Amino acid sequence: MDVNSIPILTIVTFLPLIGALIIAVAPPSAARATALAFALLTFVISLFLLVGYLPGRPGFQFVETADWIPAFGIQYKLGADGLSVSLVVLTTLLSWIAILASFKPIQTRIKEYMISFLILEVGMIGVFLALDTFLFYIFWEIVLVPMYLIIGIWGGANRIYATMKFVLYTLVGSLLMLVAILATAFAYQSGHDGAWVGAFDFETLKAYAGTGGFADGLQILAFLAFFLAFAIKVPMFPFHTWLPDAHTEAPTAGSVILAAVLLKLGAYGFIRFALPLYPSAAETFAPVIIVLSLIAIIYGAIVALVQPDLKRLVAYSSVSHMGFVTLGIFVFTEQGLQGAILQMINHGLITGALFLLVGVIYERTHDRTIAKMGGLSAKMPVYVAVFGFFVFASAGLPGLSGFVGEFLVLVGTFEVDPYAAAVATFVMVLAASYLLYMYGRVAFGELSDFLAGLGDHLTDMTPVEILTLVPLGTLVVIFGIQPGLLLDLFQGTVVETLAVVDPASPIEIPQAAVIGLLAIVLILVLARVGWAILRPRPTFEPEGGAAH
Amino acid sequence: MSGSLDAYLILAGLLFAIGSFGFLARRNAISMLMSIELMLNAVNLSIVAFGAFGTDAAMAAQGSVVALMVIAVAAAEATVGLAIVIAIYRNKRTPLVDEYDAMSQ
Amino acid sequence: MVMHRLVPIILGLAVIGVVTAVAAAMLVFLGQNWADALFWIFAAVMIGSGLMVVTMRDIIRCGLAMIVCFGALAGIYVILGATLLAAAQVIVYIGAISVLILFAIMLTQTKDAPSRLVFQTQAVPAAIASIVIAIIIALAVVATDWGEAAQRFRITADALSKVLFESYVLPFEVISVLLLAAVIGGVYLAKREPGGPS
Amino acid sequence: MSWQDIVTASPFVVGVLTAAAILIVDLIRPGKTPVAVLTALVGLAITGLLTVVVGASVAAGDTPSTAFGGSYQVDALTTFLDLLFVAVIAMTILFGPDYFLPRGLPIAEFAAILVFAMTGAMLISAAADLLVLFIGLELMVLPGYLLAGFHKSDSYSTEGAIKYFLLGSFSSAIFLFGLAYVWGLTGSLRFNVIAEHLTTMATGAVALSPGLAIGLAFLTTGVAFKIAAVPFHYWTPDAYQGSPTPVTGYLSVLPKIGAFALILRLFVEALGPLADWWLPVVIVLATITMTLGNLVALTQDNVKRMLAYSSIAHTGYMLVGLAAWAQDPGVDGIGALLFYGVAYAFMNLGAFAVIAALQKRTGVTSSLGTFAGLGRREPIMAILMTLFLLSLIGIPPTAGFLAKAGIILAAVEAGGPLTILAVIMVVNAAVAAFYYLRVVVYMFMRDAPSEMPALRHGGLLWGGLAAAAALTILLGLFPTGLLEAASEAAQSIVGQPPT
Repeated sequence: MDVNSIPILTIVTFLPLIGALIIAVAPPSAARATALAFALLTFVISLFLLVGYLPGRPGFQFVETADWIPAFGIQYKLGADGLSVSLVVLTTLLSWIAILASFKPIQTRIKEYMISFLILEVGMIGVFLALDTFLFYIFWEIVLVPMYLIIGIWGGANRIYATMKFVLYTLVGSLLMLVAILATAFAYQSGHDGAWVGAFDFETLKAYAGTGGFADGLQILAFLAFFLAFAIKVPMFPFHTWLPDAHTEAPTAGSVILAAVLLKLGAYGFIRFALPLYPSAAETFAPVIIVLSLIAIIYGAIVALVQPDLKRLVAYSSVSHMGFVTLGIFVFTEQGLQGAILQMINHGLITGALFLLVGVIYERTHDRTIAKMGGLSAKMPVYVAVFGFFVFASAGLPGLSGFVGEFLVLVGTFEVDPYAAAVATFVMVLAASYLLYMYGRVAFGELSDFLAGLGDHLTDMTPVEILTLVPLGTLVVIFGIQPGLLLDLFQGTVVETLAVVDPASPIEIPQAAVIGLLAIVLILVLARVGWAILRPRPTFEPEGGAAH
Repeated sequence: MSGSLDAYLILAGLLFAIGSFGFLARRNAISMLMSIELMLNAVNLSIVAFGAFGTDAAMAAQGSVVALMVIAVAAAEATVGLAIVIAIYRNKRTPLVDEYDAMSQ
Repeated sequence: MVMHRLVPIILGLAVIGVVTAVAAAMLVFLGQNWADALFWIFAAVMIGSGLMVVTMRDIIRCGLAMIVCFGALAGIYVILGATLLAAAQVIVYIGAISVLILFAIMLTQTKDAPSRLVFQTQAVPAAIASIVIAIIIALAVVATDWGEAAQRFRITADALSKVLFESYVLPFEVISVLLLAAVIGGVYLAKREPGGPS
Repeated sequence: MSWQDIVTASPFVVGVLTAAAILIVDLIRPGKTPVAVLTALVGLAITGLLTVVVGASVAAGDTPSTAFGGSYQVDALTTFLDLLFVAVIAMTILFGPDYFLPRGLPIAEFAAILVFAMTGAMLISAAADLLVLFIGLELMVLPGYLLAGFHKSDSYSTEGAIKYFLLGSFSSAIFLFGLAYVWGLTGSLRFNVIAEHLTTMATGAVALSPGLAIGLAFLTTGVAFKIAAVPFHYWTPDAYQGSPTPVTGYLSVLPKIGAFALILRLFVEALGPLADWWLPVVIVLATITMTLGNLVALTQDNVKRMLAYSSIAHTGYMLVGLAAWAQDPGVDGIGALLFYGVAYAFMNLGAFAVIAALQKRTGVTSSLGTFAGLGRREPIMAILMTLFLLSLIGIPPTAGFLAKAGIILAAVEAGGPLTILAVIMVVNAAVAAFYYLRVVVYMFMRDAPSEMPALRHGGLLWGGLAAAAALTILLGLFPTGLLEAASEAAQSIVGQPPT
């Protein structure tokens, strides 16, 4: 049988949906096992993509096409390149990990939870595989609902506020993106004697954009709409304010998926759609986006420095880390883009793991306040070791994967603007400081009264918890030592994407802004450090009990 | 004057305005209903006048037919309206519309 | 109770009749032709009684003024040559609808019916709006060339039935459906349920 | 009147006969709900079948497309709308008994009045003449007033009914005034003659005459009342909140789509040549209608009232489709409007049906609190409600999403001010998400203040809900058939193929 005749992408995308349907009709007691089984099965099948994908060939592979709404040329079209494949595998991997990790914390409405999670997986995989802009939008929106439910039903005390904020932010951006998608399709259609065929087909549109088919006015407006949608999702400064709330209130597995995969949707959108379809607009806005990325990098790191809550700290560190991704994308250099994609995957692995680890401690203490922690190494040595490993990875320790991505981004940025690279480098050091500060507070020193009060509840990690972290840790090490494995995979994507952007006009970053940022960083850091030394120690009232 | 379309139309317009004033200003549901009847009759007057001054005899007859239909519709409307008034009067004991405000938030 | 209210009304109608006759004679005397004179009188009665419908305190009198108003309108129909319509106006409106309304008024009139407040609070803006509407309509009417025919066409029952039963047989039939629906629903709504509120 | 006329108009005739049959059956077997419902459904099925048959036969040229001296016409639009009307009425009848029987209200009268209203809407969709159009309109709205007050011992119901009736009749008078002037100026009641006349008028050097302007203004105002466009929407919230819930669902769908049918027949077919003149009004109406509808909906704590305001917002979205066509006749805005109408009908009916189902227990209000803990108490009901609400927001893959996308696409195609309107529309859609999702929050994220046992719902209700839900999803996944039908229906009055 011909391998190519198997609709493997459709199978990967919709297998979780079948699982969801089965769970819906099956008794609740089977929900967990079924969900895990289907997530694992999806993961295994997605590995075949990895095996079957032939790097070095241009364009998309495993393409499946079927007419869907022929009146408007809308197709059901899936296809994958190296970028898609790696992100899909990241998604399927983290999905089963997240499902496994929610076995214990989620004790109510398990059935609904597992269904939501599997539908979420369908949406995420679909986004990475859709090659029709309309279909892409549909998957994009499908992601929204289950995540809304996951935060809203199984989240913390303030979950309704957080989940509403999440939805409204996302929806505003995505609906404008819908307008842009339709406007683009119409621009294509009116450029082709009113024929709708291909008006939503990504490859056709990309080729048309390559010939300068889209007028500048349309490009600017459409790019802005896409930018808003993606920037909210990434999230870029100043559209990030939903993220800390969503993370804080989400259940552990929700946070993991949110950080590890959902944020990547935005970055993926930039690389896949915004750049190739509207190259000249992308060039126009690149300086602004670079400056915003630098601000995000700095801002995220500084705010993370002073967060009293473990989860909020990791959330803000995500803002900072994702700033590297957008920075890498929009400097339009090969290293920059490679670094950005690497960073996407690494951030997925590392931050996912960090949220899992925060979840582990939360399970035992029902608290995430850093100030209440301390001296965990005495009670939970394995935990502290694993935690330390991922903290170092996140801080960018050379040899672990976090380093490679950020380093490549810095190199790429340096080519364009050394000052900008300097800002980013400085923040890397800052990042190390906040993470290590937090780690030190939590892991070492005297066992805090709060933790001591928990007594025997404070057990070390269970085998299941370790199992969830082992794959992530392994990959962090592998990619840290052999980033080439990944780089080869999406080399084609990088080259093709950059080929669209006109290399003749280098990006001009406003120097004043960069130097100003540098100054602000210094001032803020000094001020914060001073404040950290001088401020009165906060005292925390025991809150007691679970939030939910 | 009776030979000019304008005169009839203005007359109809006046009656229509009177009717709409009654509808907007009165508090009693039945008064409002009567005001609507005035408005419908004003329209009928313009229709008949248009017909009478129309292009041919057929249009004149058409005007009368339309006016007849409007009268019938008005009768149906009055039936329905009065039935509702009686039903609400049974519940509320007042025909004054501005006292029907149970749902206002 | 009804009778002693009706007596002054009937007296009033008689007075209106006399005044009308006198006014017509005077108008003719002033140089108007009979059609114009009648038009003026009917118009004046119609507008006057119309104003009474919307302004008078006692709602029964409003109802009676409405009958007068529709009667005057029927007169104008006659001037316009639509005699058949005038007949229908008298029969259906004065004979049926007005009586229905009067009946409803009496059904829903409570002893302490508040005649104190006839108008809503927004009566003044409503009056202004209505005056504006009237002015706009009048201006538009005057400013428009309606392309009206020079002569007027008398509507015979023959022509009317031809239009009605050739071009408009469908609306004619549907009207009966409409009335049926209205009556069924109306009866249902107005019917007192056994055990319901009295 | 000939046999041929009856054949062409047979769906309408059978509709009337169905209503009569329900009444007769009720006379023979008084108070037998199943018999009445069965009669109604059979009659509606025949009506629907005849609609299809006549539509196909007319399309094939076997049956004349006009009847009754040219005052009645059958084209693709008629068939499209009639089928929708039949479906809406059938669903409403399914949703009725669960709500009415515990309150001791008769089903037969309910069904008969509903079917009468449906025939009115069918007459509008088949009108080729102003008089027929007006009488169709009255036949559609008069039963609506009665239905609003159907729960006659309930003061909310009668209060809503009287307000609905008074404003409805007022708007009918205004509308009629406009009709009179259009007739007076063009000398004809037939759409095609009016259109011809207006075309010469519009293309000629003569500007819009004041008389025509007045007529147009009154017509627009009257219609704006009927579709509850802001600022002519006052009657909607009270009428919707007060009416018995299944009636509210009906009121939010059939009279609205019927009024849009009227717009298509009157403004597009007859007054199409004046599109340049009414377009700015539609744009302004659409903008304030959707914006105000959504903003006020945000503040509502009663779900019925909230959905009433939200239906105002949906009116605004549909007007965008109309505006798109008026701006550029090459754009299939009408087709998008029709698609939206269908999607809106099923999702809105479904949402109201869920509220009605919850109110099976008499005394239960439609406040948000009623929905607290529904996800735990009646998970299937809660999931269905979520589906309808998501569709109302416009989340894929539901019909509501494609409907919105179609309207936006039409607006983008039309370009100019319509592009801005499209952006206003999506911002509105995002705002709307907030209040729709509040219901979801209550259903899944709040617990009921007191534990109530789950209700047992009737088979009819479940059937209707299943149909509404299935359509909401299927039209979202496989819209091609409906898209083509809508586009064909639009072409039949616009008269040129959409690009």
